[in-house]
Amino acid sequence: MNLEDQLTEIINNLQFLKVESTLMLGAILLLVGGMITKSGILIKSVYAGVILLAFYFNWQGLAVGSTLSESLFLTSTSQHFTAIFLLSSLIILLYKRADEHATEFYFLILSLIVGSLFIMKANSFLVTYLAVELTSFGAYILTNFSFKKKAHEAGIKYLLFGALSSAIMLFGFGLIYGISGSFYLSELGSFDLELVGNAGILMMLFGLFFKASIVPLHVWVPATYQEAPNDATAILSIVPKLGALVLIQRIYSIVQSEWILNLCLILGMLTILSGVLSALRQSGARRMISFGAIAHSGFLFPFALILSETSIQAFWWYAVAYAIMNVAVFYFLEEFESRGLDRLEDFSGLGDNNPIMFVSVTVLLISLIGLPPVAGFTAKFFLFTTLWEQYQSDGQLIFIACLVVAVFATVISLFFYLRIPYYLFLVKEQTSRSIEFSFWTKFIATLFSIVLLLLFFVPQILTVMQQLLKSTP
Amino acid sequence: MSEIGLHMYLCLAALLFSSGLFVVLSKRNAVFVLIGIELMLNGANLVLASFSQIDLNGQIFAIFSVVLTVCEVAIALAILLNVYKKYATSDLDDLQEIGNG
Amino acid sequence: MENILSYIFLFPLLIAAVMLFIRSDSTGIFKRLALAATSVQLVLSLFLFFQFDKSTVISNWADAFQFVEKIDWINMKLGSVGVLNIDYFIGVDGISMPLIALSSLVLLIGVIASWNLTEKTKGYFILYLILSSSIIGCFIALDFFLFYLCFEFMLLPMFFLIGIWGGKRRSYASIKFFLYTLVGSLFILVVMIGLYLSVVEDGANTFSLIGMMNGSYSSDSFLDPASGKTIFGYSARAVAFIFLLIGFGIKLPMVPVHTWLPDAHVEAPTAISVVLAGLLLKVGAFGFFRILYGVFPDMAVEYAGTIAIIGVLSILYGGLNALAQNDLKRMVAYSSVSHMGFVLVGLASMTSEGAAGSLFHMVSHGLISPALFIIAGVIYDRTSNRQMENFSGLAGKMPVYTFFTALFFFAGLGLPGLSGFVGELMVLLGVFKTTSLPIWIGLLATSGIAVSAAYFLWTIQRMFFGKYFVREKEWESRMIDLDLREKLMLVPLGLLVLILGIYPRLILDVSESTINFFTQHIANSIP
Amino acid sequence: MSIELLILLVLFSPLIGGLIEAFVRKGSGLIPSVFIGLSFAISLILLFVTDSPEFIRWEWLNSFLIGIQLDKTATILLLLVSFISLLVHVFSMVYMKEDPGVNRYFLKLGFFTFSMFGLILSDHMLLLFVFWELVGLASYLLIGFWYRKEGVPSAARMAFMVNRVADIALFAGILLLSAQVDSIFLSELSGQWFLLPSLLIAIGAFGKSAQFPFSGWLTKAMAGPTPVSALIHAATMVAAGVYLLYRVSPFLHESVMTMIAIIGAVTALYGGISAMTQNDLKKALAYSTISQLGYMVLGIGVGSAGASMFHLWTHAFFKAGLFLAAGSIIHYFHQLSENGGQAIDSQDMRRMGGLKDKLPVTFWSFSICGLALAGIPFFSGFISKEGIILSSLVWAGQKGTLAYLIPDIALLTALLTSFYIGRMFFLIFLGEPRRTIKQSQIVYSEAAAIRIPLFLLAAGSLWVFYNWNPMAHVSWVNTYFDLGSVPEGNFFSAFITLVAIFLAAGGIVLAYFLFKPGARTLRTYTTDTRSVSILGRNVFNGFYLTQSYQGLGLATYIFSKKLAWADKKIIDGFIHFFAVGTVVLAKVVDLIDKLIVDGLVNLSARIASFFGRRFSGVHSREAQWQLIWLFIGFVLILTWILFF
Amino acid sequence: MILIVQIALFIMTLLGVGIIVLSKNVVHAAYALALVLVSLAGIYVMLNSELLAVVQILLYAGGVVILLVFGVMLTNRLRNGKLLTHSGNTFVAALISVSVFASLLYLIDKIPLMSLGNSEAGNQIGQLGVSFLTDHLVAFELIAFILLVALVGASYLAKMSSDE
Repeated sequence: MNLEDQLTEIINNLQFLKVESTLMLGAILLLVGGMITKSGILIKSVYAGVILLAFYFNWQGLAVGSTLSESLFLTSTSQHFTAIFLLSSLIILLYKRADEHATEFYFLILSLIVGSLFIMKANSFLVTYLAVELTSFGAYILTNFSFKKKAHEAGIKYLLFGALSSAIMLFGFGLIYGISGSFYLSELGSFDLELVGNAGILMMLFGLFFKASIVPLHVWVPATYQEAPNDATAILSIVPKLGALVLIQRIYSIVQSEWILNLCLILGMLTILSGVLSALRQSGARRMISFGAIAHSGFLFPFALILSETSIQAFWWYAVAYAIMNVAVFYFLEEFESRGLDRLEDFSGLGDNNPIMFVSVTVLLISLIGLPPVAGFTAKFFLFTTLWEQYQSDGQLIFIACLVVAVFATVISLFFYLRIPYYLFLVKEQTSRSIEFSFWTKFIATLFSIVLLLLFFVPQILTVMQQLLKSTP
Repeated sequence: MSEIGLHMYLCLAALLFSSGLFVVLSKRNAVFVLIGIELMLNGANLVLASFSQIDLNGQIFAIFSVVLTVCEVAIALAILLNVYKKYATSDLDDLQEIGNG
Repeated sequence: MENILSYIFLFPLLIAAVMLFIRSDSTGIFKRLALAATSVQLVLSLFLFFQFDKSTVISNWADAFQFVEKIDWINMKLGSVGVLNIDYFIGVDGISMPLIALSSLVLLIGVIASWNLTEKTKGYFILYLILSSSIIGCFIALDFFLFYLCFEFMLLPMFFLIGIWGGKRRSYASIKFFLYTLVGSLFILVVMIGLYLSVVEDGANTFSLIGMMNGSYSSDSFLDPASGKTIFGYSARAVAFIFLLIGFGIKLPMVPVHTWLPDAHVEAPTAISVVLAGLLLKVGAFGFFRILYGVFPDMAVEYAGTIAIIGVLSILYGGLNALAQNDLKRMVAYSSVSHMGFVLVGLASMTSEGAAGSLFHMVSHGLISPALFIIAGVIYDRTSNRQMENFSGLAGKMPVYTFFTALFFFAGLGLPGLSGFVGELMVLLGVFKTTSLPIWIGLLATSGIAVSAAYFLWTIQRMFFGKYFVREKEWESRMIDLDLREKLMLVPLGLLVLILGIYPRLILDVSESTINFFTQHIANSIP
Repeated sequence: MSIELLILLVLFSPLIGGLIEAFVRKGSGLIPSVFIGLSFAISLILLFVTDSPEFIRWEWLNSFLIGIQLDKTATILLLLVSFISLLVHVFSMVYMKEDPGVNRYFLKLGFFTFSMFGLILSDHMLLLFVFWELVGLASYLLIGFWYRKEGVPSAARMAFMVNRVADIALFAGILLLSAQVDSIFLSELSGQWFLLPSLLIAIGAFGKSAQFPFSGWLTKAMAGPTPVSALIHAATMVAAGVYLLYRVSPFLHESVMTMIAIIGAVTALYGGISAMTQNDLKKALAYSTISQLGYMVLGIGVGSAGASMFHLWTHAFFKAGLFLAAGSIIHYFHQLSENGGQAIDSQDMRRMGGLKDKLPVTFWSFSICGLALAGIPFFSGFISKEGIILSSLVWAGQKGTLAYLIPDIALLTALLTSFYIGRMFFLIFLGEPRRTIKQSQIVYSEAAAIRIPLFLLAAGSLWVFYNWNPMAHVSWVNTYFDLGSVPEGNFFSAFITLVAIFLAAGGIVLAYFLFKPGARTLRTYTTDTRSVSILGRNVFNGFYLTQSYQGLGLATYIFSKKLAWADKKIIDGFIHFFAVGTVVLAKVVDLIDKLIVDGLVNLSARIASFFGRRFSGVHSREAQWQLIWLFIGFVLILTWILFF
Repeated sequence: MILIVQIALFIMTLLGVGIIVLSKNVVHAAYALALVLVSLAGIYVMLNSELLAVVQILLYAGGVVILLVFGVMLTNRLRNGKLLTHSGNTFVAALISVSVFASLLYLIDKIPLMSLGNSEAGNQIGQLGVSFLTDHLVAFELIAFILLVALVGASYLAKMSSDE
């Protein structure tokens, strides 16, 4: 193939980068805009516009397969998850955000999303690595964005972990590349990887585990989630994590070796357990939720390793539910923290004070536990179904073990998630405080809980959404 | 053949990687830890470069990775500057404020 | 009246939704609304009870259900499972019908019991009405998912009702309650998914309980009896059965997973104890009927001995524990453990007498134990104390109270002429009649009746007979006899206990054909 | 009027009467008495109109029939119960007049009568059990009637509990039987039953009839009002066990029958001995009742159920008479103490004496009933008791040498019986009052409601109503009990009759010598409580001519004392121990519950928190330690991949 | 000749690494890192990766080391006139490092032998250039964006720290 043809083809294929290009150009636009104006509303509307446009492009364009000289590999899954990313990044506009850092903040959020989109779609090792790093850079910087003392501590620790894991990942890429001579994920299946290749894959997966906060690369999560600004945390807990999981899913679908399955499921179980067990002992609300988020990574993990159709759909469903829950939970935390409610004890006896708000919180937490009648339950239900079905079809006990651990963890998660409602409603207030919320806040809170309830009662909404994404014009 | 074979390069890479790791794990100073990470990244780069005999992709990867490393160090130092401002130290041991309670 | 079942089910929810929009400082309105809601529920379910066709011939589980409503609820394509099909599928048969009637009565009484509540009435009654709906929902659900939903959804309102309005150690009790029952329901959830993946109806996997009970498994599926699949070397069906046994056993409660019950009862406010003892335990027992025995008859046959032994153990253990208690409410709570043991024993006998007896005993206990908790509540309302040693000779001071106490105590100890006797009698008839259980099980179960007599009589002697005495001076002025509200609760319960004791066919006729089919269904599964 | 309606009328009218008394028109017992009278009248009619058994059956549970029947036996027993109940009602109208709870009392009494009728009329064994329990409940309620009094509640509970334990056996027996035989209608019983159900049913009967070792409750039951004791604990309820045994005796397992005979004999002897030293009037009568019930059970055991039922009948009359007489005496002392303003123990026989003149009707009726009890010819007790003794002899003849113990015990008990009733008689009525009360201020005469029942019962204890021949051992009443015949008399039987008469008379004479007015025994009787030493003084100062008698008497006396003690300590004690033991067990179980079952839960929580702590080490604040953890994980996984 | 150069480069690298590992002075370590980086650039040349070598010297040795030294200066107080740091967990760290090293060696041992230096010297730079804009266009685009992000982020953070 001569150069000219190659270039023509690339130009033709550039349309598959529409979403990412929009976001990148939008980010630059935002930066430029930030130089002109300091108006927060303007910045936010530019940001919203960019996201909406990207959403439109995402809805519009679909190609399946590798493109752009095999740099990217597009699947319908990645398209669906793109929608989740875009939507959740739109929702964080609801959070309170001072105009001060708005330009840089939203710029970095966009970069983070771009990075994650590339993670999902990457095919060449290089793009994978770059995408992971891009996501990480955005995340490192965003962690500092509350400009508090502890935020920087969290930031530097996060960065060191990240750099380390990327070093491991890079080494892994080197090994795979060396042993197979291949430079593309999609070709992994066509080689006998042998020991070295497998070690390389393991090291590569480590980098992804870091993004997906899987044991033992989850240690950065609590500090980071605790200290980053809430809107950034919401995005951090959703976007890179899901992106990495989607990529793991694709890698596993290509390689499909037994040891990856076993390793990942065991790590998944450990993740769940370490998340819930550590959360038990936390006294700060956000720290507790962070550990809960780790556990949720563990819950999400099996989906990436089960390739049945059920799993793929359930993965999407769980991801949507998870995204909504996390956006909501950090929204609430933001509202509470701005009123000085950081630690669990601070919530004592506030339940009567503001029933709408706190009942919504309770609904949300129930959803995080995974009890009916909220979306979290349906998500867990799909998880259990997937595991059962997989066990039924191939009879590997590890799926049952996973199921047992998931069930067990659900019980434990009851203990810590329920502590917030426990303090809210069951513990009597010592001094009378009055916490006020604006109508708008209450409205959003109610909206969140209604959505969670709705998803339980009409779960097909999400499949319909999927269908809509598929039936592109 | 009188030249040093591929394996020796790879061994050097492994050595760089592991000693970088040692530095990361044992030195208290954040800058020192960064240096350790640089060593590790260089080890990985060396692997890529060694394998670039197959095609150019290895070298390209390594070049990109060098660029990324620079970015990373820049960000790290920016953060470190902030940390130093707040904590008046760059020892990781002294950064222990985040935790339960 | 076509959708009468839905009205019964959803009306309280509707009222709860209405309450949401009422300002919380208008306290009086909530209890009145709740009263109205539960009254309507009661009227409708009585109507249903008398409309129920007792004479249907059942040859298939689908025939057993009346007033069936089926609406597509969730219908989503889910990968290789095919279409995830969850229906709003409800109906009543002879087993659930008496329980529905019982539920609406007890729920109404629960509202009356909480009439004097002043603290946070809005939240209380909203939660209460949600609870009512979920309880009814459990009894009428024909879709396992719907059942599970209602089953699980009883927990949260209960958690808050105990935790917010309960006694001193309420948080401990509520968390213990929640933890135990959540563990139980997760066991059920796992089995539910397994069943869903194994049972097909019209070519698609289904949650329909009818399909599950009829045993239309897809061939070589996991829980198909013919497939003989195993988990860790045990038959998959046996594992599923044990899971369900634990799940529903916790709710029932059976020894040794009963310890949540005394704590929850003691700390719960009176009305909640009433509902808890009267209905929630019945939901557990209903699970045995509908799911353990309905869906896994073969395993039920295999594990009959185990269940019977657990039942006998519950009877004696609960009874002996009750004897040791000084707290009136705790005593009653343990007596519940003891009584629910009879339900297990009756089911294990697998005869129509035993099964009908279990059902009857559930209804009867559903009338007696609420009354006993109301009785404990009466003394607690007046003195904030329930320790038996603090009272003596109340008979002279509060004769009407004493009369009702004695009535329900004697009903509890199985005095003939009152409903408690009939249930125990039928259970024991079944146990002695069946060939699958050894005689000593029957003898031990019978001796449980003596234990129950011991603790009830001792309590009467300690609290009501002898010289009048109360521990604190200030209680003296408050020791007045029952007021109208309390009588309003106890009189209907007392009358029903008497009526059912004399004319048990009021219940038995309704359930007869279903129970007969039920036992036949189990018998058919014996290879 | 159809017979069914009449039956229902008999059955329910006491209950209706009681309900009216309690809730509608609160009087002092007139209405319930009228209603009982109605029952009595109808029973009388039924006695004459019923030729063949009448059945009423209905479906109680699904496809589970129960029913009532009215056969000859039922009619005659209905008559008996309604008659005694009527008299007790009338008596109570005076006895209970001043009690504030009188309305409640009549309701309970009516309820009891209703239940007792039901028990007699039940055809189905389960229905019988139902009424059996209701009768027990009524007994419980009536014993506990004065619930404020010390000891009364626990007495009521003990009575009920002992009964309950036996009832459980009966219940289990019935259920077991229902699974083993075709029908458990009393009228349709057939075949020979297996050992276990037979045994269980017999135990149930023993409980209600206060047989050894269940006898303890009956003495406790004396805590109730005395008319109640007359009706329930002497005449009717306690006989229910005998009645049940009568109904089922043809079908019981053979060895169970032998056991019944033995238990009956033991009980008879035990009751007789214990009764000899009682100081409490009602206690003595209670032991006497136990002894007599022993006779009846013995009779059933030896196969002459008819004779037992006849003894039941006569016993109902004379024992009810004795109790009502006791009630009259107690009532008298109550009046005295209320008017005299001093509290006195109204039941201690040692402090009585000389009541012959104060209470003439009581005196006469007590004498007649007492003689009937003692088994003196010309009184009903003689006829019925003779039937049982003779039957037991015949039975022993068939069984073999060792079996002669049974009739021997029966005869010995006859001696004891006449001794203790004689003692009571002498202590109560003869001599001078051994109590200093200003009696002169009070004018007391027995009310009509007291006199008439006493008179009727005393009359019913005369021989003429049963057989013109005072030396006979059967009567027309026997024809109503066609299960188990009474053997014909012969020379041997006449000899035995003579022996029995001699024993009975001897007992009274013995009692006379010991307790005649002015006897040395009595002088110190009231003050000295150390009764053994009193007897010792008797030995040396009194009747040394009959040293051997005295020695025997002393031994018997001491033994009886010991037995009474044993009764109190061992049998009661056993029950007590049993109860305490159960409570202890319950506490231990409770402890286990707290420690182990709950402990497990707490333990798992602790384990969880332990692991939680360990895991939080991973999240230590030292970044490098976290890294170390991370790499330990990395190395482990890598090693796993590399080497496995 | 080549061998001697190679050995020299190896020795220099090892020397640098040794200094870094053993030194307590951060500044010394930074200089030693420069040494390592430069030697590595030489090694890259040996491996026929000239462009990489250039980039290594320009960016790494020139950029990173200077950044690090500045970093050291800006963020460390002088202790006795020297920038000393102490180390901890040495034993555990050494254990882990050695085991990682051992595992890697084990892995390397498994890699099949390949001969070096047979690549065509030709127009490597040109090929690289074409490949940047064709095969690795996306990566190229991405790295540009990453540079922007890093620039904006780092400068903003630095600015914030100096603002206060």
